[in-house]
Amino acid sequence: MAPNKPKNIFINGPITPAFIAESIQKHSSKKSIGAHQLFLGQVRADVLPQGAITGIEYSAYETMALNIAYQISEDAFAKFNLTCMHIYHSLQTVEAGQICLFVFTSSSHRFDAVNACSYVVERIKAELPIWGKELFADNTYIWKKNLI
Amino acid sequence: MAPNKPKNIFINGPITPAFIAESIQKHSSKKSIGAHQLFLGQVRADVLPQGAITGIEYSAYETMALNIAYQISEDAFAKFNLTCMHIYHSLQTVEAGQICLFVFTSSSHRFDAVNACSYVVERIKAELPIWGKELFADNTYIWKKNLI
Amino acid sequence: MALINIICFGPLSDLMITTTCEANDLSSLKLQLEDTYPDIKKYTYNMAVNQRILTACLLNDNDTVALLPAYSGG
Amino acid sequence: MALINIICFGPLSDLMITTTCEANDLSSLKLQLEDTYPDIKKYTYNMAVNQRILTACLLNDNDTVALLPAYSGG
Repeated sequence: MAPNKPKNIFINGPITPAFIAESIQKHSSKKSIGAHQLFLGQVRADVLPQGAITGIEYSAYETMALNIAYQISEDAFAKFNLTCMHIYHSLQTVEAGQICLFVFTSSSHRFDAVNACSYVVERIKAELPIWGKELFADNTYIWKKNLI
Repeated sequence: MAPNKPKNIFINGPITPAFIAESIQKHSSKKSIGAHQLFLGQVRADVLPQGAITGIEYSAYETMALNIAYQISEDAFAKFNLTCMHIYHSLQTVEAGQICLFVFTSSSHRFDAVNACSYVVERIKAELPIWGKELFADNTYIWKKNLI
Repeated sequence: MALINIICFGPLSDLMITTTCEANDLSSLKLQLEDTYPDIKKYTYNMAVNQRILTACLLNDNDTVALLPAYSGG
Repeated sequence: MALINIICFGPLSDLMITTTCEANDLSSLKLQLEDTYPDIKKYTYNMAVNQRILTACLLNDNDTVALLPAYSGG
């Protein structure tokens, strides 16, 4: 079921493997689930003329982002036969190699979890008012531009 | 890169959240990765005329399954621009609510990880010689039939 | 004239844009800001009034207008 | 006649099928098994000779023929 009001999706700093494991573990009591799909966004150490990216500092229009994330969640539950859906996005600094986005969909049969996960990831990238500042070792930065 | 010979994909008993967390953690040193896609198969407690399924006991034609998994892996690396790919499947008993299949694909940009993951899951279900025995509380069982 | 709160995000947050402004409607606010801070025009951005992205509307006292350049989350 | 190893999986493993058999080719082996264990015919299954799924082939001593009913992994 979709939550009936916006819940927090933001985590300060990286999303840890331990947090992901805990999320998975919590679903072991939901015995109608047959399939989970997880998408994880990881910060790349892309090399630009300024050097290699050491991390990304995320900021967001938080209240607006939570309302839109809620709408995306409601739409996903209307469109797919889901048991659960969770979205987590980092704020503040996430180092290269660490995880900044975690989308988790679960359903009885794999079609719904698989397709809902991609649907949600695409909408998050397009619609959530979140910005990344790519950080370099020399304390300079450039604002991240997502591929369209 | 695809491994150059079949590696073991089988785990006796359930695939634990801790094992999944460890797999994710290992990829934090691969700093060209921007996206991970994980598929997890979880055993459902479906209710049949015999009662609710308490677990599934998996068996496989192991050597043949490893060779086919290797071929699937090679094909996935040829078809998608992947950094890493891992397949794990349980043997023996996995209880309802526990995880029996873990497919993990990673790439720089999300398209490849997302599409490779589904490609690999579909081929695993269709091609790996693995069988599940659905167990009931009264010690009876029926052989699992996958939806086509 | 309505007294409007202005908030800026992403690269627009680097431009030291005012946090309050007087305007009657969104179009005139946009012109006024671009006139005062011409660097804004280097960016493609949307404007949200009280969290809703709009292209034109009348403004009231205490409305919050956010300047939203292209998102780069994920 | 070649001496063949037989292995059975999934529901076919419940039928107590012999682990060795003499046969010259896959088709005659199949007929022979279905004749001795008619319950096999209740299942749709493939046959793998030394891990390769084949529908017809000559058999040699020590070949391993596996009876593979529909898979149900995952």
